[in-house]
Amino acid sequence: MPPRIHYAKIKYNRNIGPGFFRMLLACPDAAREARPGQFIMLQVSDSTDPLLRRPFSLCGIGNDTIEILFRIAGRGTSLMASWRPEQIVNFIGPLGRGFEIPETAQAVYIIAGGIGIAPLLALTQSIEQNKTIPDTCIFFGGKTAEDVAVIEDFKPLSATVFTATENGSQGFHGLVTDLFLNHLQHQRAADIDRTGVFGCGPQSMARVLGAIAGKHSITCQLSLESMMACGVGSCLGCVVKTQTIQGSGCQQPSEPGSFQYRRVCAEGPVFDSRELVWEGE
Amino acid sequence: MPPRIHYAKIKYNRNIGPGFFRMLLACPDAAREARPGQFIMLQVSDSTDPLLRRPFSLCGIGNDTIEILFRIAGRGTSLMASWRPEQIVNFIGPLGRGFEIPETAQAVYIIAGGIGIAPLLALTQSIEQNKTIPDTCIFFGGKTAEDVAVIEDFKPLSATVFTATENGSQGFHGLVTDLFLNHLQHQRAADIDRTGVFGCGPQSMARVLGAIAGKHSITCQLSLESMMACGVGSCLGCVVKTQTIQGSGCQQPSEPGSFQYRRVCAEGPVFDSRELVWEGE
Amino acid sequence: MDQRAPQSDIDLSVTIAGIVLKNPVMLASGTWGYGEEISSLLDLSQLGAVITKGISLQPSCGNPPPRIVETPSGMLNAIGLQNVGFAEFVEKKLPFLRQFHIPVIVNFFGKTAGEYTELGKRLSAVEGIAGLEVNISCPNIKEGGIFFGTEPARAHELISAVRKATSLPLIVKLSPNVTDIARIARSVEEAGADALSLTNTFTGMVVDVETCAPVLAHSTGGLSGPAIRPLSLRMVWETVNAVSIPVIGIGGIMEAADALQYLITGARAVQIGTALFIRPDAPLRIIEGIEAYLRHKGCSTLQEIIGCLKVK
Amino acid sequence: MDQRAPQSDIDLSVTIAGIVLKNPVMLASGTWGYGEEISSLLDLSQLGAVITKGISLQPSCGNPPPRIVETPSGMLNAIGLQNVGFAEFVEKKLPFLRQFHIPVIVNFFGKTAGEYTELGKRLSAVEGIAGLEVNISCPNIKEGGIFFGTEPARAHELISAVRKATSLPLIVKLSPNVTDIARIARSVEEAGADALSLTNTFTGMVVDVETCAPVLAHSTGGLSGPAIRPLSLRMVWETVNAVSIPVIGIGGIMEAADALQYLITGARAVQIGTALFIRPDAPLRIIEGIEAYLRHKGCSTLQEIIGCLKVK
Ligand SMILES: Cc1cc2nc3c(=O)[nH]c(=O)nc-3n(C[C@H](O)[C@H](O)[C@H](O)COP(=O)(O)OP(=O)(O)OC[C@H]3O[C@@H](n4cnc5c(N)ncnc54)[C@H](O)[C@@H]3O)c2cc1C
Ligand SMILES: Cc1cc2nc3c(=O)[nH]c(=O)nc-3n(C[C@H](O)[C@H](O)[C@H](O)COP(=O)(O)OP(=O)(O)OC[C@H]3O[C@@H](n4cnc5c(N)ncnc54)[C@H](O)[C@@H]3O)c2cc1C
Ligand SMILES: Cc1cc2nc3c(=O)[nH]c(=O)nc-3n(C[C@H](O)[C@H](O)[C@H](O)COP(=O)(O)O)c2cc1C
Ligand SMILES: Cc1cc2nc3c(=O)[nH]c(=O)nc-3n(C[C@H](O)[C@H](O)[C@H](O)COP(=O)(O)O)c2cc1C
Ligand code: FES
Ligand code: FES
Repeated sequence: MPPRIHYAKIKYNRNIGPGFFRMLLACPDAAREARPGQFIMLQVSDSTDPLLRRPFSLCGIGNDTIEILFRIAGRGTSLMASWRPEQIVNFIGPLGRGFEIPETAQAVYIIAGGIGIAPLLALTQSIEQNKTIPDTCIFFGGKTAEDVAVIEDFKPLSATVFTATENGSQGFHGLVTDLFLNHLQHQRAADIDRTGVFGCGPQSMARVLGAIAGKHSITCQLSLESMMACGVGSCLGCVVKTQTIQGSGCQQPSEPGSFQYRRVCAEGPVFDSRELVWEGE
Repeated sequence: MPPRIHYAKIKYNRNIGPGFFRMLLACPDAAREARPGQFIMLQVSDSTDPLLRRPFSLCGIGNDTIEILFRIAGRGTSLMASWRPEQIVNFIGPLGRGFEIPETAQAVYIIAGGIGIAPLLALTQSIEQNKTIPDTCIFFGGKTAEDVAVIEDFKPLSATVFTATENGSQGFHGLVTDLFLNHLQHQRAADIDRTGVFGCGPQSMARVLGAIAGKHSITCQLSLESMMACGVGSCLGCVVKTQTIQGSGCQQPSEPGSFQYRRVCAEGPVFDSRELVWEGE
Repeated sequence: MDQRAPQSDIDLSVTIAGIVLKNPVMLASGTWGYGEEISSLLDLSQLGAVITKGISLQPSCGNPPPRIVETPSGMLNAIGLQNVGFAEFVEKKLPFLRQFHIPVIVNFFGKTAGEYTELGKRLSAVEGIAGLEVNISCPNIKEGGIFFGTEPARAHELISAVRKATSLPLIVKLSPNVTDIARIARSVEEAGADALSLTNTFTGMVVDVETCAPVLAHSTGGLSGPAIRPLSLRMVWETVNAVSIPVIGIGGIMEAADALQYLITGARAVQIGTALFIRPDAPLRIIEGIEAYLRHKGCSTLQEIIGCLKVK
Repeated sequence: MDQRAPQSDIDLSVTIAGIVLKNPVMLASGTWGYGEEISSLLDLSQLGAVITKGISLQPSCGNPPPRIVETPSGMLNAIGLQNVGFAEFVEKKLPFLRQFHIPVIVNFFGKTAGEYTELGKRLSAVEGIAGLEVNISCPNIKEGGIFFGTEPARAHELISAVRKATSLPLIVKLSPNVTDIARIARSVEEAGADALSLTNTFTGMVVDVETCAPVLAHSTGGLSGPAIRPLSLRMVWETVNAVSIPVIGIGGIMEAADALQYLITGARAVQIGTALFIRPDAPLRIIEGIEAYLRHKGCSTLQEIIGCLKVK
C-alpha cells in the first residue's frame, strides 16, 4: 500500500524518562499497513519554522494504533513533548522498507543504541506475536542508565535484555557493540548462522556493527537515520552510499570504485549491512 | 520609567466572544508604571516564525496586573488564544506616550472602532477611578453586534455607551463616526469646548474622526496602529506623517510642504489629531 | 481519493509558450521526482503541468550526503542533480507521467554547451513532452548550471544554441544569485526563449558548530522554501517589467495567498517545490484557493488578476 | 540590572582595523537607533562595539510608511535611511554613546561620491569616533547606496576617495545583492578598506493580495533576520577566502550558535540586528554563549576558533 496523509488522534503522550516520550496514535488505516522497521513523517508545527516534517520509527503496531518512542533532540521534538491526548496530528506513512525476518532464523540478536531501540521494539513485538522464533536477545546500549531505562516501560518482553552504558552506570561498562562482540565470541559458528541480527543506533554504532557482521559473515539488517525532507523518495535528500547492484552503479571521477546512492526513506531505512559503503573504506 | 522586559504569569485568558480574548497578566513592576494609552510588545512565539513581537494596548491597569483585550487577527494572535493560565509570557513595556486628560475637561467623549476599544477601556477606568470628570460617553462601533458585544464583559461602566454597527444588527445603523457626528450636532459649542475627545480604531475611522475634530475645533487624542518591529523607538519602522514641530521638519523633493515622520511607538501611539497629516490631504 | 477539483465557472487556464494549462499551478523540478512516489499523495491529473527532475545525457550520481539541512523557514539542498539520465527517463519515467494527461515539461542541464544542445535535440524527438525547461541555474554542480546563468553573454550564447536544437516550447530557469536579474532575463529572451522560470535556489551554507565543518558534504547548497519568497517575488517583479515573454514564479509558495502574490505581480503561472515535502497535496489547495479568491474578487478568469499590481 | 558579563579567564578580545574590541559582538547599524531607547533593555557597556544608524550630511526624512513587513523568519524594511544628519548626531547622539566606553563606529552614506568623502572628512575631525562603516549597500534609497555597491569598479573608485578623506579605521559594508561578492570585496580591499562588514539586507517584496499593491510604500525593502542567515554566511565564507582584511559577519544572528557559525567560518566579529527587536538583550546572551562554547571546546582565546572551518 502506498503512503497516505493520515490524521490521527493522540491517545496518550507519556513522559517515560528524562526527555523520553511514548506517543500512541489512533489511525486504523495506517496500523493495518504498517510493518516493523517502517517509519512516519510527522508534521511538528503549523508554522514555517520548524519547516520540515520529522521522521519517527514505529515502536509498536496495534490493530487500530501505531506508537512512537521519541527523545527530545531539538525544537520539533520539544513541540511534540507538549502535545496532549485528544489532539489531532498528521503524518505521512507508513514509509520505507521494514525488517525482513529470515525464514530460517532460529534465534534473533537485536543490537540497539539509544533511541535506535524504537524500531527494534516493533520488531521484537512482531517476533513475539508470531512465536516462530524461540530465542531473542536484545543488546541495548546508551550513555547512561537513564538512556537504557526506557526499555523498562516496554516490559514484559520475553526477550533477554543485556544492557551496556558508556559510563558504566548500568550493565556492561562500555559500548554495546563490544558487549555484543563478547557475546558472539562465546557462540558456536553454526548457531550464529541460524541467527538473524538486527541493529539500529547512531552512525558510529551502525558502522561498527556492520563491520562485526562482515567479519563474522553474519547477515545483519541495519536501520539507518538520515536527514530527510520528503520521506517518500522524491527529493533524493536522504541517500547513503551503497554497493552497486545490478550493474546500475555510477562512478565519480574523484572517487575510486563503483557505488550507488540509495534513499534511506525508500530503499531503506533498513539495509543489509553488506550493501553499505562507509566513507573512508 | 524606561521600558523593561517583564516576565509575567497569565492569571486568565478568557474567550469573551467569537475571536475575542481578555488576558490578565501578573506583573507588579509594569503595572506600577503603566498609564492608559500605553502598550506592550508581547513575544508570541519561541520559533522564528512568527518572528516579531506583537503590540497590544493595555485595556486595564491594576495594582499588580495589566490586562489586554485582543482579537484573533492572524498567526500570532491565534497562538495567544491557546495560552493557558499559569504560563509565563514575556513582554517589553510599558511603551509609548499615553492619553493626557486635559485638566479643564468637564466631559469626555470616547470614540472606538472595533478592537480600538482596548486602550479606551483603560482610559475610562482611569477617569472613573479619579472621579474628576462627571460625564463620560463611549461611542463604540463595529461591523456586527458581535464586535460591540465585547464591552458587556467590561461592565459595570458608569459611562454611557452608544453603539453603532455597520450591518445595523445593534444600535445605530452605520459608522460610529456618523453616530458621533449626530451627537455632536446636538451639543452646544461651549460644552464641546470643555470636552476631551479620545479615539482609537481602524485608520479610516481615525481619519474621519480627525477631520470631525478639526472641523469643530475640538482637541482630539487619537491612538494609532502601525506595523512595529522594535516598539521602543529604535528601528524607525512605525512612523506616521505629522506636521512639522519646532522647525525640525524635513522636505522631500517629490512632496510639497514640510512634514515630519514620527514614531507611533515612541511619540505615539496617542497623537493630537491636529498633528497628523493624512495622505491625499 | 477525494482530490477532484470542483467543477467551476471560473476560468483558471493560461497559455505559456504555447502550452495550454488548465490552471497555473505546476510542480517544480526536483521536488517530486518523476511522480511515482508522490502519486498516492497528490492527484497529478489535477495540475496545470509538471516539471520533471532535471535530467542529463548520462545518469549522474549527485553529491555525497549529507545533502540537505533545515534552516529558518527554509532548507538547503545539494543533491547535485542526481538523475537517471536521458535513456532511462524516456523509457521508464515518461510513460508513467503520460497517463495523467497533463503537460509534462522536462527540465534538463548539461556540463557543456554541447551537452545542452545535444540533449535538447534528443528530447525534441521524444513523444509526449510538452516543453523543455533549461536549467542554467543549479548552484550545486561545478561545471555547467550556474556558470551559464550568471553572465548575460554566456546565457545568450547557450540559449541561442539550444533554441536552434529544438522546436519545443523553451522555458529558461534563471538563477537568483545575480546582481541584475532583468539583464539576464532580457538576454535570454533575445536568444529566443519562450518563457522564463524564476527563481531557482539561493546559494547558502550552514556550519555545524560541534564539528566545525559545513553540514552539507558539498559545503554550500541551494536555499528554498518560505524564507526566499520575498526575494524571488522581487526578482519576478523586476523581470516582468523587463521582458515580454511569460514568467513563471517560483519560491516559497506554501498556500494560495503566496501563489497570488506572484500572479498579481505578473507571473503567468507558478511552481510549487518545497511545500510538497510538508503538504504533498498543497498544489490542490492552492488551486482551490486561487479559485476562491477570484470568486471573492468577482473575477471570472485568472487573466484579470495577472499583473494587476498597483504601484505608487 | 544584573546584566554584567561574568569575570572570565577566557579572552574574547579581537582587533579589527586597529579597533580593539573586548568581545566580537557589535550592534548592527539601524537596529538600535543611537542607543537612548535600547539602553534600559541592554547594557551597552558590555558590548564589543556599536555601529550607529547610518547618517548623511543633512538630516533625511526617509521613506513614507508602511516601512516594514514581516516575512517567514524575517522582515523587510524600507526605512530609507531616515536620520538626524551629521550635525545633530555629533551634538546630541554621540555624547550619549560615549558614556559607555566602548568603540563607537559611525555608519554613513551619501547620495554622491562627493557627499561620501565630505562626510568622511567631517567625521574624522570629531572626537570619540573609533571608526567608520561606509554603507555602499543600502537598497532603500534611489541614488547612492547600492549604486556603488554592486559594481567593483564603482566601489573601488568610491572607497579610494573616502580612504583619502579619512585616517580613521575604514570598514566597508557590502551588499549581498550581487553575483560575485568576492570580486567586490577584493576591489574594496585594494581601494584601501581596513575591514568589511557583510551582509546588508537582501532586496525583497511582499504583495498584499487584498489591495493588489506592495505592502511597503517603497514597493521593495531589505530582508533581514534568520531567513537570510545561510545566505549571508555563504557570502562571508566566499569573502574570507578572497581577501586578507578582517570580515565582520552579519545576518540573522539570534543566538550564540549562529554567531559561532560566522566566527568558525572566518568572520573576526559579528553584528546583531533584527534579533534586538525580539530579544533586546540577545547580544549579552550571545557573548555568554560564545564564552561557554570556548570553555566547552577547551579554548582559552576566541582566536583559536576564528576561521577554523574544516572543509572536505
Ligand atoms: C528513519 C528515521 C527514524 C527515526 N526514528 C526515530 C525514533 O523512533 N525516535 C526518535 O526519537 N527519533 C527518531 N529519529 C530521529 C528524529 O527524526 C530526530 O531526532 C528529529 O527529527 C529531531 O527533530 P528536532 O526538531 O527535535 O531536532 P532539530 O533541532 O531539528 O535537530 C536535531 C538533530 O535531529 C536530526 N534531524 C532533524 N530533522 C531531521 C529530519 N527531517 N530527518 C532526520 N533527522 C533529522 C538532525 O541530525 C539534527 O542534528 C528517526 C530518524 C529517521 C531518519
Ligand atoms: C500600538 C498598538 C496597539 C494595539 N493594540 C491592540 C489591542 O489592544 N488588541 C488587539 O487585538 N490588537 C491590537 N493591535 C493590533 C495587533 O498588534 C495585531 O492585531 C497583531 O499584531 C496581529 O498579529 P497576528 O500575528 O495575529 O497577525 P498577522 O498574521 O501577523 O497579521 C495580521 C495583521 O495584523 C497586523 N500586524 C501584524 N503584526 C503587527 C505588528 N508587529 N505591529 C502592528 N501590527 C501588526 C497587520 O496589519 C497584519 O495585516 C495593536 C497594534 C498597535 C500598533
Ligand atoms: C530537493 C530539491 C531538488 C531540486 N532539484 C532541482 C532540479 O533538478 N532542477 C531545477 O531546475 N531545480 C531544482 N530545484 C529547485 C526547485 O525547482 C525550485 O526552483 C526551488 O526549490 C524554489 O522553490 P520552492 O521554494 O517552492 O522550493 C530543487 C529544489 C529542491 C528543494
Ligand atoms: C530596520 C532596519 C534598519 C537598518 N538600517 C541600516 C542602516 O541605516 N545602515 C546600514 O548599513 N544597515 C542598516 N540595516 C541593516 C542591518 O545593519 C543588518 O545589516 C541587516 O539587518 C542584517 O542583519 P540582521 O539579520 O541581524 O538584522 C538596517 C536593518 C534594519 C532591520
Ligand atoms: S527524504 Fe526525500 S528521498 Fe528520502
Ligand atoms: S516600532 Fe521601531 S521605532 Fe517604532
